[in-house]
Amino acid sequence: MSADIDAVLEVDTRVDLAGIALRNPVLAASGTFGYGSEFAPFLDLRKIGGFVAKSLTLEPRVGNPPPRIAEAASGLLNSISLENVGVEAFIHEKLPAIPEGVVVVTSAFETEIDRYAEVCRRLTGVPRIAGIEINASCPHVKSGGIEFGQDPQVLRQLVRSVRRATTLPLLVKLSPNVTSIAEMARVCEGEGADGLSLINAVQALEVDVERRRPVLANGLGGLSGPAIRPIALRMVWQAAEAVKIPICGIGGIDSAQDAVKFLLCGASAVQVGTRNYLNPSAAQEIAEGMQAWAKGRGITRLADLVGTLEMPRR
Amino acid sequence: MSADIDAVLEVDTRVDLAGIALRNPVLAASGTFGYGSEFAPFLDLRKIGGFVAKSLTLEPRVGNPPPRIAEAASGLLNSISLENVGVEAFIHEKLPAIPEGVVVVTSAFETEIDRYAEVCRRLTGVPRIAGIEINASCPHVKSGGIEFGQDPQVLRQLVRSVRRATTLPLLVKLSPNVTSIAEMARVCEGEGADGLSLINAVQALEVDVERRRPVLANGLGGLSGPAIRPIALRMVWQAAEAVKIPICGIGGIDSAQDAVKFLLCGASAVQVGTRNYLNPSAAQEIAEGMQAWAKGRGITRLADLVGTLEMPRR
Amino acid sequence: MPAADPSAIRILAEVVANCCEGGAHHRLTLRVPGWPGFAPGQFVMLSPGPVGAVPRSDPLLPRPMAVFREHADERGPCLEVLYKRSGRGTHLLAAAVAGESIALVGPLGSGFRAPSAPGAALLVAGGTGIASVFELARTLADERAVSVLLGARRAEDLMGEADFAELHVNLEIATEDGSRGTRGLVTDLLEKRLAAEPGATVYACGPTPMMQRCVEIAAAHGAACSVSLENNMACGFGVCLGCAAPRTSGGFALVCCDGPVFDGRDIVWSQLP
Amino acid sequence: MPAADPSAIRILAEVVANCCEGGAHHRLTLRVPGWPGFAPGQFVMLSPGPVGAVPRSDPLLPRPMAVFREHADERGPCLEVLYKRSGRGTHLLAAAVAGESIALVGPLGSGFRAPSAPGAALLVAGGTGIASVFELARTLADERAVSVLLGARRAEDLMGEADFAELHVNLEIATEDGSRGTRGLVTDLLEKRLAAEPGATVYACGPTPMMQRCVEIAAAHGAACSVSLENNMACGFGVCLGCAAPRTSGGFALVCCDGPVFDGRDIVWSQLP
Ligand SMILES: Cc1cc2nc3c(=O)[nH]c(=O)nc-3n(C[C@H](O)[C@H](O)[C@H](O)COP(=O)(O)OP(=O)(O)OC[C@H]3O[C@@H](n4cnc5c(N)ncnc54)[C@H](O)[C@@H]3O)c2cc1C
Ligand SMILES: Cc1cc2nc3c(=O)[nH]c(=O)nc-3n(C[C@H](O)[C@H](O)[C@H](O)COP(=O)(O)OP(=O)(O)OC[C@H]3O[C@@H](n4cnc5c(N)ncnc54)[C@H](O)[C@@H]3O)c2cc1C
Ligand SMILES: Cc1cc2nc3c(=O)[nH]c(=O)nc-3n(C[C@H](O)[C@H](O)[C@H](O)COP(=O)(O)O)c2cc1C
Ligand SMILES: Cc1cc2nc3c(=O)[nH]c(=O)nc-3n(C[C@H](O)[C@H](O)[C@H](O)COP(=O)(O)O)c2cc1C
Ligand code: FES
Ligand code: FES
Repeated sequence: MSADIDAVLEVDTRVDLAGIALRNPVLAASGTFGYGSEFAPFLDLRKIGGFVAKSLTLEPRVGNPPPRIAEAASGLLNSISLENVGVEAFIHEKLPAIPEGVVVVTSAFETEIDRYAEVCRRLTGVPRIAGIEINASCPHVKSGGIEFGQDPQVLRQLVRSVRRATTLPLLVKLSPNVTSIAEMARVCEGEGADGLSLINAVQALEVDVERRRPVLANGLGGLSGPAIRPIALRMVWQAAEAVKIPICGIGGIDSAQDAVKFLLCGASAVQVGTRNYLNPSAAQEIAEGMQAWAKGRGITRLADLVGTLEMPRR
Repeated sequence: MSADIDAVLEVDTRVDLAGIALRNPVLAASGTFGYGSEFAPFLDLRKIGGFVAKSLTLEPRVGNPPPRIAEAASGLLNSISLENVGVEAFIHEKLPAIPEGVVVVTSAFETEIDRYAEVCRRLTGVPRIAGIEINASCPHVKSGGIEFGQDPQVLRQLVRSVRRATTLPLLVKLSPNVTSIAEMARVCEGEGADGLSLINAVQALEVDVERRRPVLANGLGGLSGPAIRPIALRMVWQAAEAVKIPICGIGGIDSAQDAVKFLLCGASAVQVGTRNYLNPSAAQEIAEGMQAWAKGRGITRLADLVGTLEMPRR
Repeated sequence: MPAADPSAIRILAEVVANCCEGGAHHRLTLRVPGWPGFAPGQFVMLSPGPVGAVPRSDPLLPRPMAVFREHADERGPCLEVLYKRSGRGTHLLAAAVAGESIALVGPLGSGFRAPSAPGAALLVAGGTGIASVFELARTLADERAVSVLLGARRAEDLMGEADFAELHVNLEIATEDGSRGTRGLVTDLLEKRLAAEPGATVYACGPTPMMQRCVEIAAAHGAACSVSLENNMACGFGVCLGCAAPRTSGGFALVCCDGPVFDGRDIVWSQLP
Repeated sequence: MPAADPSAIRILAEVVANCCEGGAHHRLTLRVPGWPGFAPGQFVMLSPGPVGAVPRSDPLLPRPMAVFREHADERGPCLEVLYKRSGRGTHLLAAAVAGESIALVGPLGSGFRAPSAPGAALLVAGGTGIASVFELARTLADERAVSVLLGARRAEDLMGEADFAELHVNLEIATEDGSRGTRGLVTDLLEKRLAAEPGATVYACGPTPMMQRCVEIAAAHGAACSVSLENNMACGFGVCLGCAAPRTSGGFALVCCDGPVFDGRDIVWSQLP
């Protein structure tokens, strides 16, 4: 009997993320998956929903001096910052190396709004690029170093400008270092973003007591990994309450169950970040794990899980 | 020779925190140390800097329904909320049970500004109370549930009001759920707070995938423990850059080295929180450990460590 | 708010032995210098995993474990804990080898009260709750007729059966699949015994539905029923307020220091976590 | 950005043996079905601690470990790692027992290049770096004169000495306290040997100051010097960009996939983390 059900029940894992059709809701997060082909030895890129490439700037950039990473309790601190090959090298060298049939989302990252828009223009119309994610966690030089995603007015201008610059599905990746993620989510929705990705790494500091210096050469860094998962779940839930556009949940996802938690909180899809370093097969294992999890519970469509968390009302 | 130095070198562990003289910089954090005497079997209350009692409201309060705690990666989620014996029972029943010579800081917590002020008035003039810490992480009913410490205008009114209500040393305990901890710190300094305590638990959510409900009966909770330590260090450093009043550092402190990190970032003293549950002798062990750490490095005054982090300038 | 047992200590206890007794069941023996003794039903908080230079922070919280029994060897007092390897904490506990240290806080909680009535004692236990009632069975057996009713899904899930068999008690076992003792629920055994021994006092520790059923059965027979709750805990000594259980009389009891043993009628069973 | 070794695999490797060899030194043997073989100087990323149902998240990152050597038994390929129990990751590694699984990614990195000149090879190693040069010594010894110079603070800090003694190499040892071999620094030994064997190629792996000194000594003698860096790593295969080392030619190299082996002159030693 149960074997019969097994045979009959096929879990529909497909989701639509802001106009991007995904075969399953598991993407790899920007900055944790290189330009994709690095992972070819470890997983089948066609078995995951897709991946977001390392954030691109107009020009190639070298990163911060080392140390750039430090371990924290159940987390990782990084200050990789802007290091990337630049938008042109990505289009001409990295993109062709990615196997056909893989969903590629690009990520844009800059220090000025005009430059963000220009990166988006260059990416628009390039075959194979399924969408653009705007990394709003970059310090805005004109606002004295505060992140683009930390000021609603700056964020509004940024989204307005990049929205005009591209016809591709546009996701805005929000900074968690804010009082109200709901407010930032509404700003993006109001300016025509097709979806939101959250969260980026949480601003943090680790100290070397002997040298009396930050462990990272750059000083502050971003905290990622399981430590931030409960913060990310909270913010995804708050953003999902605030807007109607789809959300891609990110933050400390280690397992299929973690991914399901984000769906329940209102995310249509998820991105696996730090975990890719620890286990380069993780994204595929999580995608397959979600399917098995759903099957084991008689759930026929993963999309049916989205936003079904029963939150007690006060 | 090194034995000689050992004999000669006495580490001066005393610090002044906002006018409260402490024999060493290690306090226990509010809500994690009960009303003090619960810890008598496990440590010598006179060997720690002092403790902050569980936050008090005007009337006694029962807490949220269970589950109220959940484990997270390197962290603890709680929604204990307002549960406490009330200010009068504290003064008449709990305070007398605390041994002489122990520094007792009280904590006030309410849902309206007037009530906060009234709690402060009741505590003022009571012998044995060394100071008041204002817990600003309570949802402000009139602002639609946003925390007092999340809105600079509301925080300003709160600090102004409690400052008028008491002559005791006044610490304001900041919420970490803000875009700019520096702004909140400046608001408190501007309204005459004698010092700041930070951080309180980070707003978070943990999900039970099988029941499709939050793990905590109350829904959202506060994340504490090692997971938040790098976030707390960052915020303490940012606040210390912004204001001149002393800071008490809190967040995931597990060891003497962790405590030293907070001092380097600019905290004059620290509070040990969640760790007290895991090891009820922790506060004393950390205080003694700091002394040993300093001694091993020829540091004669712990206060000399405060704010000596060398932060790279960009 | 009652305080923790004032005799409680915090110590790095040395692992004397930590053996698997088949399946997921383990027996841990700890050497605890200065151990002040304990009352039946009291427990300890154990923090497995590395201590000292390389402390673990995940899983973060200590785990409550009943004191199964105590003894002393030439080097001093030792205590025994029976546990089931289930989640992350108990997996870590199972990895501890002799000679290592485990941080321990205890004894904690208020323990079982001896029956106020003169009749027999009926101890009903299932799952990990079996460990909580052993010392109670041993001490009560000196003074009165004691029946111990153990329940499990299958024979393999029974913990400590051989230890109970050495006591002067009437031992009865029920398994859901009938692989050991009577086929059925342990609460069916209770029903029968209570009918045979009116005036008996009932003690129960195990899964919540089992305890709730015991309370109902006892009430139907006019018998007193004490239960020992197994809530999640962060501290174990009354300060985190995390272990709250709703009281019939309103408000919450703290399982760690108001209990873990309660009169079954004092708990709002439908609202237990 | 060069990619990882395309033959790299990710697998849950079974612990065959994990023995303490005195002090903090351990030898780990892992069974790795599908292991594609490795070049001297390549490494693996190991994630010690529970896997599966109860994964650990602290310490979070895997730890890079040189492949000491490989062999095959009747059940397939195995590899050996020599490591020093120092921090949290290696303490956890030391707790693994035979039969358990450890997540492994590898082989990673670009490894040592054979000398371009025909002369002798001088391998200088200290600390955990000793493990990185064993396979290089073994393979080079087939074709040319090889001297292995091992350094440590004290005799107890020497790792794998007996293994090197079995190779056809000239083995010299220096300890700072003189408790084994010559008293002094291993770089003093290098100085002497290079004077005696001009035209030799130098390979170094160990603490940064030691490697830096080797590069200086080699340069003074006009000899080539390859070094194998031991930076902290998060991924090991070129995607986290965390293992950056400043290049003399500007910008950064990734130690995990541009290296770990570099020409000593290509690294800005003063700016290494
Ligand atoms: C008074 C008392 C006595 C007990 N005696 C015994 C005994 O003698 N033998 C025995 O085997 N068991 C005993 N238990 C039960 C034992 O404590 C649990 O089985 C154990 O905590 C499970 O831990 P784990 O890490 O293996 O499981 P996990 O899977 O880690 O924990 C199970 C679930 O509970 C959550 N959780 C676990 N601990 C906590 C916590 N402290 N706070 C919040 N959430 C938590 C986890 O997050 C997880 O969801 C006793 C419990 C109590 C309260
Ligand atoms: C290519 C290569 C080969 C190596 N081969 C060997 C070998 O064969 N044998 C051997 O014993 N050692 C070897 N090492 C060194 C080994 O990886 C370290 O000794 C080990 O990581 C120490 O781990 P630990 O957890 O014991 O120490 P910890 O104390 O946990 O780590 C030491 C310090 O480094 C930090 N840290 C550790 N790992 C990271 C990381 N990945 N990212 C950021 N910070 C980190 C910790 O936070 C801590 O401050 C090699 C290293 C490299 C790069
Ligand atoms: C080393 C590192 C580099 C990262 N680089 C980027 C980046 O270039 N662009 C971006 O949007 N996010 C970047 N991130 C953030 C991740 O995409 C992700 O939002 C964050 O790490 C939280 O998810 P996690 O906890 O699963 O890692 C980076 C994260 C890490 C750890
Ligand atoms: C269970 C629990 C209850 C708490 N109750 C209070 C409280 O009543 N008042 C308060 O100001 N902070 C309270 N806190 C917050 C702590 O004082 C502290 O700010 C926070 O836990 C971070 O420190 P930690 O990581 O060391 O625990 C509570 C924390 C926990 C875990
Ligand atoms: S477990 Fe902390 S109060 Fe009961
Ligand atoms: S360790 Fe990740 S890029 Fe080198």
